[in-house]
Amino acid sequence: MITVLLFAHLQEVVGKEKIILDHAPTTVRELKHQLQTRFGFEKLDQMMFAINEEYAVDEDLIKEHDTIAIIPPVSGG
Amino acid sequence: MITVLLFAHLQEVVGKEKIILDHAPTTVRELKHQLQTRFGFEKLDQMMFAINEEYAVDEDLIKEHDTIAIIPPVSGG
Amino acid sequence: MDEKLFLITKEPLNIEKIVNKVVRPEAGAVTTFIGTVREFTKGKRTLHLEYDAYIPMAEKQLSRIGKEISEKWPDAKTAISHRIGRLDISDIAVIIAVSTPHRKDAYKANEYAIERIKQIVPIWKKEHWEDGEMWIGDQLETTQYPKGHPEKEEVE
Amino acid sequence: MDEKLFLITKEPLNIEKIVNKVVRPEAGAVTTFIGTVREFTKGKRTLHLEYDAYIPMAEKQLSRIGKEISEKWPDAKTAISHRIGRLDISDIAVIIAVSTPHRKDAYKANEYAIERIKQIVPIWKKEHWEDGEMWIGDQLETTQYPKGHPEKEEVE
Repeated sequence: MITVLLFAHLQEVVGKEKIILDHAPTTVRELKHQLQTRFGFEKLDQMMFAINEEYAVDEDLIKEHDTIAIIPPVSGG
Repeated sequence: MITVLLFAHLQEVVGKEKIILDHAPTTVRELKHQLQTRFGFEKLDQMMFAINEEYAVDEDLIKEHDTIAIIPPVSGG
Repeated sequence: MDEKLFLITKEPLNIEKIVNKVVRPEAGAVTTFIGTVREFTKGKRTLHLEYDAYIPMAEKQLSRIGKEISEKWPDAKTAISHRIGRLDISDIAVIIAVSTPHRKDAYKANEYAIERIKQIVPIWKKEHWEDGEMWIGDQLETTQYPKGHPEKEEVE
Repeated sequence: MDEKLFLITKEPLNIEKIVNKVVRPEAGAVTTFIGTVREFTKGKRTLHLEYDAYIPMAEKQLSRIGKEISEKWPDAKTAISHRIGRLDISDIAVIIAVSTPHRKDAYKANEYAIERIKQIVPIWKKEHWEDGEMWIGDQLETTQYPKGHPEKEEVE
Protein backbone atom coordinates (compact mmCIF):
# COMPACT_ATOMS: atom_id res chain seq x y z
CA MET A 1 0.00 0.00 0.00
CA ILE A 2 1.23 3.51 -0.81
CA THR A 3 -0.19 6.99 -0.28
CA VAL A 4 -0.17 9.60 -3.05
CA LEU A 5 -0.59 13.17 -1.79
CA LEU A 6 -2.22 15.85 -3.94
CA PHE A 7 -1.86 19.62 -3.65
CA ALA A 8 -3.10 22.87 -5.14
CA HIS A 9 -5.13 22.50 -8.34
CA LEU A 10 -4.65 18.73 -8.45
CA GLN A 11 -6.32 18.45 -5.07
CA GLU A 12 -9.24 20.51 -6.35
CA VAL A 13 -9.55 18.66 -9.67
CA VAL A 14 -9.49 15.23 -8.02
CA GLY A 15 -11.49 16.40 -5.02
CA LYS A 16 -9.22 14.56 -2.56
CA GLU A 17 -6.10 15.26 -0.55
CA LYS A 18 -4.72 11.81 -1.18
CA ILE A 19 -5.13 8.58 -3.10
CA ILE A 20 -4.36 5.21 -1.53
CA LEU A 21 -3.04 2.50 -3.84
CA ASP A 22 -3.22 -1.11 -2.64
CA HIS A 23 -0.13 -2.22 -4.47
CA ALA A 24 3.05 -0.18 -4.70
CA PRO A 25 4.15 0.43 -8.28
CA THR A 26 7.82 -0.42 -8.77
CA THR A 27 9.06 3.00 -9.87
CA VAL A 28 7.94 6.60 -10.16
CA ARG A 29 7.63 6.07 -13.90
CA GLU A 30 5.29 3.13 -13.33
CA LEU A 31 3.26 5.17 -10.83
CA LYS A 32 2.86 7.96 -13.38
CA HIS A 33 1.65 5.39 -15.89
CA GLN A 34 -0.97 4.07 -13.45
CA LEU A 35 -2.11 7.57 -12.53
CA GLN A 36 -2.63 8.33 -16.21
CA THR A 37 -4.38 5.13 -17.19
CA ARG A 38 -6.38 4.37 -14.04
CA PHE A 39 -7.17 7.90 -12.82
CA GLY A 40 -6.91 10.02 -15.97
CA PHE A 41 -4.22 12.37 -14.64
CA GLU A 42 -2.91 14.76 -17.28
CA LYS A 43 0.32 16.67 -17.77
CA LEU A 44 2.22 14.57 -15.24
CA ASP A 45 5.40 15.45 -17.14
CA GLN A 46 5.07 18.96 -15.76
CA MET A 47 4.91 17.71 -12.18
CA MET A 48 7.69 16.85 -9.81
CA PHE A 49 7.38 13.79 -7.61
CA ALA A 50 8.61 13.24 -4.08
CA ILE A 51 9.09 10.01 -2.18
CA ASN A 52 8.92 10.46 1.58
CA GLU A 53 9.47 14.21 1.31
CA GLU A 54 12.47 14.04 -1.02
CA TYR A 55 12.38 14.82 -4.75
CA ALA A 56 12.47 11.68 -6.87
CA VAL A 57 13.23 10.90 -10.50
CA ASP A 58 11.37 8.51 -12.80
CA GLU A 59 13.81 5.68 -12.08
CA ASP A 60 13.53 5.86 -8.30
CA LEU A 61 12.05 2.80 -6.62
CA ILE A 62 8.86 2.93 -4.57
CA LYS A 63 8.52 0.68 -1.53
CA GLU A 64 5.51 -0.49 0.46
CA HIS A 65 4.19 2.25 2.81
CA ASP A 66 6.02 5.04 0.98
CA THR A 67 4.36 8.41 0.79
CA ILE A 68 4.51 9.90 -2.68
CA ALA A 69 3.64 13.53 -3.39
CA ILE A 70 2.75 14.99 -6.76
CA ILE A 71 4.26 18.45 -6.81
CA PRO A 72 2.96 20.93 -9.38
CA PRO A 73 5.29 23.80 -10.35
CA VAL A 74 5.76 25.73 -7.12
CA SER A 75 4.77 29.36 -6.62
CA GLY A 76 5.80 30.30 -3.10
CA GLY A 77 7.71 33.38 -2.05
CA MET B 1 30.13 86.60 11.78
CA ILE B 2 30.11 82.92 10.86
CA THR B 3 29.75 79.72 12.86
CA VAL B 4 32.05 76.76 12.28
CA LEU B 5 30.67 73.45 13.59
CA LEU B 6 32.98 70.69 14.78
CA PHE B 7 32.20 66.99 15.07
CA ALA B 8 33.69 63.69 16.18
CA HIS B 9 37.44 63.78 16.96
CA LEU B 10 37.74 67.46 15.94
CA GLN B 11 35.20 68.36 18.60
CA GLU B 12 37.22 66.44 21.17
CA VAL B 13 40.59 67.83 20.09
CA VAL B 14 39.38 71.41 20.08
CA GLY B 15 37.16 70.89 23.12
CA LYS B 16 34.27 72.84 21.57
CA GLU B 17 31.22 72.13 19.44
CA LYS B 18 31.69 75.30 17.43
CA ILE B 19 33.93 78.25 16.74
CA ILE B 20 32.55 81.70 16.07
CA LEU B 21 34.52 83.91 13.68
CA ASP B 22 33.83 87.66 13.76
CA HIS B 23 34.57 88.19 10.10
CA ALA B 24 33.46 85.85 7.36
CA PRO B 25 36.33 84.61 5.22
CA THR B 26 35.59 85.00 1.52
CA THR B 27 35.84 81.35 0.46
CA VAL B 28 36.14 77.90 1.92
CA ARG B 29 39.79 77.91 0.88
CA GLU B 30 40.36 81.12 2.83
CA LEU B 31 38.54 79.67 5.84
CA LYS B 32 40.77 76.59 5.75
CA HIS B 33 43.79 78.87 5.70
CA GLN B 34 42.56 80.77 8.75
CA LEU B 35 41.75 77.59 10.62
CA GLN B 36 45.28 76.36 9.97
CA THR B 37 47.14 79.53 10.83
CA ARG B 38 44.98 80.94 13.64
CA PHE B 39 43.77 77.71 15.28
CA GLY B 40 46.38 75.17 14.28
CA PHE B 41 43.96 72.76 12.56
CA GLU B 42 45.73 69.89 10.82
CA LYS B 43 44.87 67.63 7.90
CA LEU B 44 42.07 69.87 6.69
CA ASP B 45 42.63 68.43 3.22
CA GLN B 46 41.12 65.19 4.48
CA MET B 47 37.97 66.96 5.64
CA MET B 48 34.88 67.87 3.72
CA PHE B 49 33.25 71.23 4.32
CA ALA B 50 29.57 72.15 4.26
CA ILE B 51 27.97 75.58 4.00
CA ASN B 52 24.47 75.68 5.49
CA GLU B 53 24.14 71.88 5.42
CA GLU B 54 25.29 71.42 1.82
CA TYR B 55 28.71 70.13 0.76
CA ALA B 56 30.97 72.91 -0.47
CA VAL B 57 34.17 73.08 -2.51
CA ASP B 58 37.20 75.30 -1.90
CA GLU B 59 35.97 77.95 -4.32
CA ASP B 60 32.52 78.33 -2.74
CA LEU B 61 31.77 81.74 -1.26
CA ILE B 62 31.00 82.22 2.42
CA LYS B 63 28.49 84.91 3.44
CA GLU B 64 27.80 86.65 6.74
CA HIS B 65 25.82 84.41 9.14
CA ASP B 66 26.60 81.23 7.21
CA THR B 67 27.00 78.02 9.17
CA ILE B 68 30.03 76.06 8.09
CA ALA B 69 30.64 72.47 9.16
CA ILE B 70 33.93 70.63 9.08
CA ILE B 71 33.11 67.06 8.15
CA PRO B 72 35.72 64.39 8.84
CA PRO B 73 35.51 61.20 6.76
CA VAL B 74 32.15 59.71 7.67
CA SER B 75 31.66 56.31 9.27
CA GLY B 76 27.93 55.76 9.62
CA GLY B 77 25.99 52.67 8.64
CA MET C 1 7.50 25.88 17.52
CA ASP C 2 8.10 29.30 16.04
CA GLU C 3 11.69 29.27 17.30
CA LYS C 4 12.40 27.09 14.27
CA LEU C 5 14.75 28.70 11.78
CA PHE C 6 12.70 27.30 8.90
CA LEU C 7 8.99 27.48 9.38
CA ILE C 8 5.71 27.15 7.51
CA THR C 9 2.89 28.69 9.53
CA LYS C 10 -0.70 29.85 9.31
CA GLU C 11 0.00 32.73 11.70
CA PRO C 12 0.89 36.29 10.67
CA LEU C 13 4.65 36.76 10.39
CA ASN C 14 6.58 39.02 12.74
CA ILE C 15 9.70 40.61 11.24
CA GLU C 16 11.37 41.44 14.56
CA LYS C 17 11.03 37.85 15.77
CA ILE C 18 12.58 36.39 12.63
CA VAL C 19 15.42 38.91 12.54
CA ASN C 20 16.22 38.10 16.16
CA LYS C 21 16.79 34.46 15.20
CA VAL C 22 19.88 35.49 13.22
CA VAL C 23 21.27 38.49 15.12
CA ARG C 24 24.65 37.54 16.64
CA PRO C 25 27.60 39.44 18.14
CA GLU C 26 29.81 38.34 15.25
CA ALA C 27 27.38 39.58 12.59
CA GLY C 28 27.27 43.23 11.65
CA ALA C 29 24.71 42.97 8.87
CA VAL C 30 21.26 41.48 8.60
CA THR C 31 19.31 41.64 5.37
CA THR C 32 15.67 40.72 5.20
CA PHE C 33 13.42 40.04 2.28
CA ILE C 34 9.76 40.58 3.00
CA GLY C 35 7.37 39.35 0.33
CA THR C 36 4.00 41.09 0.55
CA VAL C 37 0.79 40.49 -1.36
CA ARG C 38 0.75 42.87 -4.34
CA GLU C 39 -2.58 44.26 -5.49
CA PHE C 40 -1.83 44.51 -9.21
CA THR C 41 0.10 41.99 -11.30
CA LYS C 42 0.36 42.84 -14.99
CA GLY C 43 -2.61 45.15 -14.66
CA LYS C 44 -4.83 42.52 -13.05
CA ARG C 45 -6.21 43.23 -9.62
CA THR C 46 -5.77 40.63 -6.89
CA LEU C 47 -8.46 40.55 -4.18
CA HIS C 48 -6.62 38.13 -1.94
CA LEU C 49 -4.32 35.12 -2.10
CA GLU C 50 -4.32 31.63 -0.70
CA TYR C 51 -1.17 29.63 -0.07
CA ASP C 52 -0.99 25.86 0.27
CA ALA C 53 2.11 23.86 1.17
CA TYR C 54 3.32 20.32 1.64
CA ILE C 55 4.33 21.45 5.10
CA PRO C 56 6.92 18.90 6.31
CA MET C 57 8.65 18.78 2.94
CA ALA C 58 8.52 22.56 2.55
CA GLU C 59 10.25 23.03 5.90
CA LYS C 60 12.88 20.48 4.88
CA GLN C 61 13.48 22.33 1.62
CA LEU C 62 13.76 25.68 3.40
CA SER C 63 16.30 24.17 5.73
CA ARG C 64 18.18 22.74 2.74
CA ILE C 65 18.34 26.29 1.35
CA GLY C 66 19.83 27.37 4.68
CA LYS C 67 22.42 24.61 4.34
CA GLU C 68 23.24 25.63 0.77
CA ILE C 69 23.76 29.19 1.97
CA SER C 70 26.09 28.02 4.75
CA GLU C 71 28.12 26.15 2.18
CA LYS C 72 28.40 29.17 -0.12
CA TRP C 73 28.76 31.78 2.65
CA PRO C 74 30.16 29.91 5.69
CA ASP C 75 29.62 32.79 8.12
CA ALA C 76 25.97 33.34 7.20
CA LYS C 77 23.03 32.41 9.40
CA THR C 78 19.60 32.12 7.78
CA ALA C 79 16.00 32.05 9.01
CA ILE C 80 12.98 31.74 6.73
CA SER C 81 9.27 31.72 7.56
CA HIS C 82 6.51 31.33 4.99
CA ARG C 83 2.89 31.91 5.80
CA ILE C 84 0.09 29.80 4.29
CA GLY C 85 -3.69 30.11 4.23
CA ARG C 86 -5.57 33.23 3.19
CA LEU C 87 -3.60 36.47 2.81
CA ASP C 88 -4.90 39.94 2.01
CA ILE C 89 -3.23 42.78 0.09
CA SER C 90 0.02 43.91 1.79
CA ASP C 91 0.03 40.90 4.14
CA ILE C 92 3.45 39.32 4.52
CA ALA C 93 3.81 35.95 2.78
CA VAL C 94 7.48 35.28 3.38
CA ILE C 95 10.35 36.66 5.43
CA ILE C 96 13.97 35.73 4.81
CA ALA C 97 16.57 36.98 7.27
CA VAL C 98 20.30 36.45 6.73
CA SER C 99 23.04 37.70 9.02
CA THR C 100 26.71 37.87 8.05
CA PRO C 101 29.80 39.62 9.39
CA HIS C 102 29.95 41.77 6.24
CA ARG C 103 27.13 43.28 4.29
CA LYS C 104 27.77 42.22 0.70
CA ASP C 105 27.31 38.56 1.58
CA ALA C 106 24.06 39.32 3.41
CA TYR C 107 22.52 40.73 0.23
CA LYS C 108 23.77 37.95 -2.02
CA ALA C 109 22.79 35.12 0.30
CA ASN C 110 19.34 36.61 0.82
CA GLU C 111 18.67 36.94 -2.89
CA TYR C 112 19.90 33.39 -3.37
CA ALA C 113 17.32 32.23 -0.81
CA ILE C 114 14.32 33.80 -2.52
CA GLU C 115 15.37 32.45 -5.92
CA ARG C 116 15.69 28.95 -4.48
CA ILE C 117 12.33 29.19 -2.71
CA LYS C 118 10.75 29.82 -6.07
CA GLN C 119 12.47 26.73 -7.48
CA ILE C 120 12.34 23.95 -4.91
CA VAL C 121 9.97 24.62 -2.01
CA PRO C 122 6.55 22.93 -2.34
CA ILE C 123 4.33 25.95 -1.73
CA TRP C 124 1.56 27.04 -4.07
CA LYS C 125 -0.25 30.32 -4.47
CA LYS C 126 -3.84 30.72 -5.57
CA GLU C 127 -4.78 34.13 -6.93
CA HIS C 128 -8.32 35.36 -6.33
CA TRP C 129 -9.37 38.05 -8.83
CA GLU C 130 -12.68 39.80 -9.36
CA ASP C 131 -13.49 37.47 -12.26
CA GLY C 132 -12.05 34.19 -11.07
CA GLU C 133 -9.29 32.32 -9.31
CA MET C 134 -6.32 30.19 -10.27
CA TRP C 135 -3.48 28.20 -8.76
CA ILE C 136 -0.28 29.77 -10.05
CA GLY C 137 2.49 27.50 -11.26
CA ASP C 138 6.09 28.02 -12.15
CA GLN C 139 6.46 31.73 -11.51
CA LEU C 140 9.95 31.72 -12.90
CA GLU C 141 8.55 30.51 -16.22
CA THR C 142 11.96 29.25 -17.12
CA THR C 143 11.73 25.57 -16.33
CA GLN C 144 9.34 23.01 -17.65
CA TYR C 145 10.75 19.90 -15.97
CA PRO C 146 10.46 17.85 -19.16
CA LYS C 147 11.78 14.88 -17.25
CA GLY C 148 9.32 15.40 -14.43
CA HIS C 149 11.97 16.54 -11.97
CA PRO C 150 14.33 19.45 -11.46
CA GLU C 151 17.79 19.15 -12.93
CA LYS C 152 20.43 17.48 -10.81
CA GLU C 153 22.12 20.70 -9.72
CA GLU C 154 18.81 22.05 -8.59
CA VAL C 155 17.92 19.27 -6.21
CA GLU C 156 21.30 18.11 -4.98
CA MET D 1 8.61 62.93 14.29
CA ASP D 2 9.39 59.27 13.75
CA GLU D 3 6.97 59.14 10.82
CA LYS D 4 9.76 60.77 8.84
CA LEU D 5 11.09 58.61 6.03
CA PHE D 6 14.65 59.77 6.79
CA LEU D 7 15.48 60.03 10.43
CA ILE D 8 18.40 60.41 12.82
CA THR D 9 17.35 59.46 16.34
CA LYS D 10 18.70 58.64 19.78
CA GLU D 11 15.94 56.08 20.33
CA PRO D 12 16.23 52.34 19.66
CA LEU D 13 15.12 51.46 16.13
CA ASN D 14 12.03 49.38 15.44
CA ILE D 15 12.18 47.29 12.27
CA GLU D 16 8.41 46.80 11.93
CA LYS D 17 7.77 50.53 12.14
CA ILE D 18 10.30 51.37 9.44
CA VAL D 19 9.14 48.59 7.13
CA ASN D 20 5.56 49.83 7.48
CA LYS D 21 6.61 53.22 6.11
CA VAL D 22 7.29 51.61 2.71
CA VAL D 23 4.73 48.78 2.48
CA ARG D 24 2.22 49.59 -0.29
CA PRO D 25 -0.40 47.65 -2.26
CA GLU D 26 1.63 48.11 -5.45
CA ALA D 27 4.83 46.76 -3.91
CA GLY D 28 5.38 43.03 -3.61
CA ALA D 29 8.89 43.14 -2.18
CA VAL D 30 10.51 44.90 0.73
CA THR D 31 14.18 44.48 1.49
CA THR D 32 15.70 45.72 4.68
CA PHE D 33 19.28 46.20 5.71
CA ILE D 34 19.84 46.13 9.45
CA GLY D 35 23.28 47.19 10.59
CA THR D 36 24.09 45.87 14.05
CA VAL D 37 27.05 46.49 16.31
CA ARG D 38 29.61 43.74 15.70
CA GLU D 39 31.71 42.53 18.60
CA PHE D 40 34.89 41.69 16.70
CA THR D 41 36.41 43.67 13.84
CA LYS D 42 39.67 42.27 12.49
CA GLY D 43 40.19 40.34 15.71
CA LYS D 44 39.73 43.38 17.94
CA ARG D 45 36.93 43.31 20.49
CA THR D 46 34.51 46.21 20.60
CA LEU D 47 32.93 46.94 23.99
CA HIS D 48 30.44 49.47 22.70
CA LEU D 49 30.07 52.19 20.08
CA GLU D 50 29.12 55.81 20.06
CA TYR D 51 27.62 57.57 17.03
CA ASP D 52 27.62 61.30 16.46
CA ALA D 53 25.90 63.10 13.58
CA TYR D 54 25.39 66.52 12.12
CA ILE D 55 21.70 65.82 12.49
CA PRO D 56 19.93 68.24 10.12
CA MET D 57 22.46 67.71 7.36
CA ALA D 58 22.50 63.95 7.90
CA GLU D 59 18.72 63.80 7.47
CA LYS D 60 19.01 65.90 4.31
CA GLN D 61 21.65 63.55 2.94
CA LEU D 62 19.55 60.49 3.73
CA SER D 63 16.64 62.05 1.94
CA ARG D 64 18.91 62.84 -1.02
CA ILE D 65 19.79 59.13 -1.14
CA GLY D 66 16.06 58.41 -1.25
CA LYS D 67 15.76 60.80 -4.19
CA GLU D 68 18.69 59.23 -5.99
CA ILE D 69 17.03 55.83 -5.57
CA SER D 70 13.75 57.15 -6.96
CA GLU D 71 15.62 58.42 -10.00
CA LYS D 72 17.35 55.09 -10.59
CA TRP D 73 14.39 52.89 -9.64
CA PRO D 74 11.26 55.03 -10.17
CA ASP D 75 8.90 52.58 -8.46
CA ALA D 76 10.97 52.27 -5.29
CA LYS D 77 10.04 53.78 -1.95
CA THR D 78 12.79 54.17 0.67
CA ALA D 79 12.90 54.78 4.43
CA ILE D 80 16.12 55.05 6.43
CA SER D 81 16.65 55.56 10.15
CA HIS D 82 20.04 55.85 11.81
CA ARG D 83 20.49 55.76 15.56
CA ILE D 84 23.09 57.89 17.35
CA GLY D 85 24.46 57.96 20.90
CA ARG D 86 25.77 54.93 22.74
CA LEU D 87 25.11 51.48 21.23
CA ASP D 88 25.96 48.09 22.69
CA ILE D 89 26.88 44.86 20.88
CA SER D 90 24.04 43.66 18.59
CA ASP D 91 22.15 46.95 18.93
CA ILE D 92 20.76 48.21 15.65
CA ALA D 93 22.60 51.26 14.25
CA VAL D 94 20.80 51.64 10.94
CA ILE D 95 17.75 50.29 9.15
CA ILE D 96 17.16 50.76 5.43
CA ALA D 97 13.82 49.61 4.01
CA VAL D 98 13.08 49.69 0.29
CA SER D 99 9.86 48.52 -1.32
CA THR D 100 9.46 47.85 -5.04
CA PRO D 101 6.96 46.02 -7.22
CA HIS D 102 9.61 43.44 -8.13
CA ARG D 103 12.27 41.95 -5.93
CA LYS D 104 15.49 42.41 -7.88
CA ASP D 105 15.21 46.19 -7.67
CA ALA D 106 14.56 46.03 -3.93
CA TYR D 107 17.92 44.32 -3.35
CA LYS D 108 19.87 46.62 -5.67
CA ALA D 109 18.33 49.84 -4.38
CA ASN D 110 18.90 48.79 -0.80
CA GLU D 111 22.56 47.99 -1.36
CA TYR D 112 22.94 51.32 -3.17
CA ALA D 113 21.57 53.08 -0.08
CA ILE D 114 24.06 51.58 2.38
CA GLU D 115 26.99 52.32 0.07
CA ARG D 116 25.89 55.95 -0.24
CA ILE D 117 25.39 56.29 3.52
CA LYS D 118 29.01 55.33 3.95
CA GLN D 119 30.02 58.02 1.44
CA ILE D 120 27.98 61.13 2.03
CA VAL D 121 26.03 61.11 5.31
CA PRO D 122 27.71 63.08 8.14
CA ILE D 123 27.62 60.41 10.84
CA TRP D 124 30.65 59.28 12.80
CA LYS D 125 31.33 56.17 14.82
CA LYS D 126 33.57 55.97 17.85
CA GLU D 127 34.83 52.52 18.76
CA HIS D 128 35.39 51.74 22.42
CA TRP D 129 37.83 48.86 22.95
CA GLU D 130 39.29 47.36 26.10
CA ASP D 131 42.51 49.32 25.55
CA GLY D 132 41.22 52.58 24.14
CA GLU D 133 38.82 54.40 21.91
CA MET D 134 38.87 56.06 18.50
CA TRP D 135 36.67 57.96 16.08
CA ILE D 136 36.57 55.90 12.89
CA GLY D 137 36.96 57.68 9.57
CA ASP D 138 36.47 56.66 5.99
CA GLN D 139 35.35 53.08 6.43
CA LEU D 140 35.44 52.50 2.72
CA GLU D 141 39.13 53.32 2.74
CA THR D 142 38.91 54.07 -0.93
CA THR D 143 38.66 57.84 -1.00
CA GLN D 144 40.98 60.41 0.46
CA TYR D 145 39.25 63.57 -0.76
CA PRO D 146 42.55 65.16 -1.81
CA LYS D 147 40.60 68.24 -2.84
CA GLY D 148 38.77 68.42 0.45
CA HIS D 149 35.44 67.38 -1.02
CA PRO D 150 33.85 64.33 -2.61
CA GLU D 151 34.02 64.04 -6.37
CA LYS D 152 31.27 65.67 -8.37
CA GLU D 153 29.34 62.50 -9.08
CA GLU D 154 29.32 61.65 -5.42
CA VAL D 155 27.69 64.82 -4.17
CA GLU D 156 25.50 65.85 -7.09
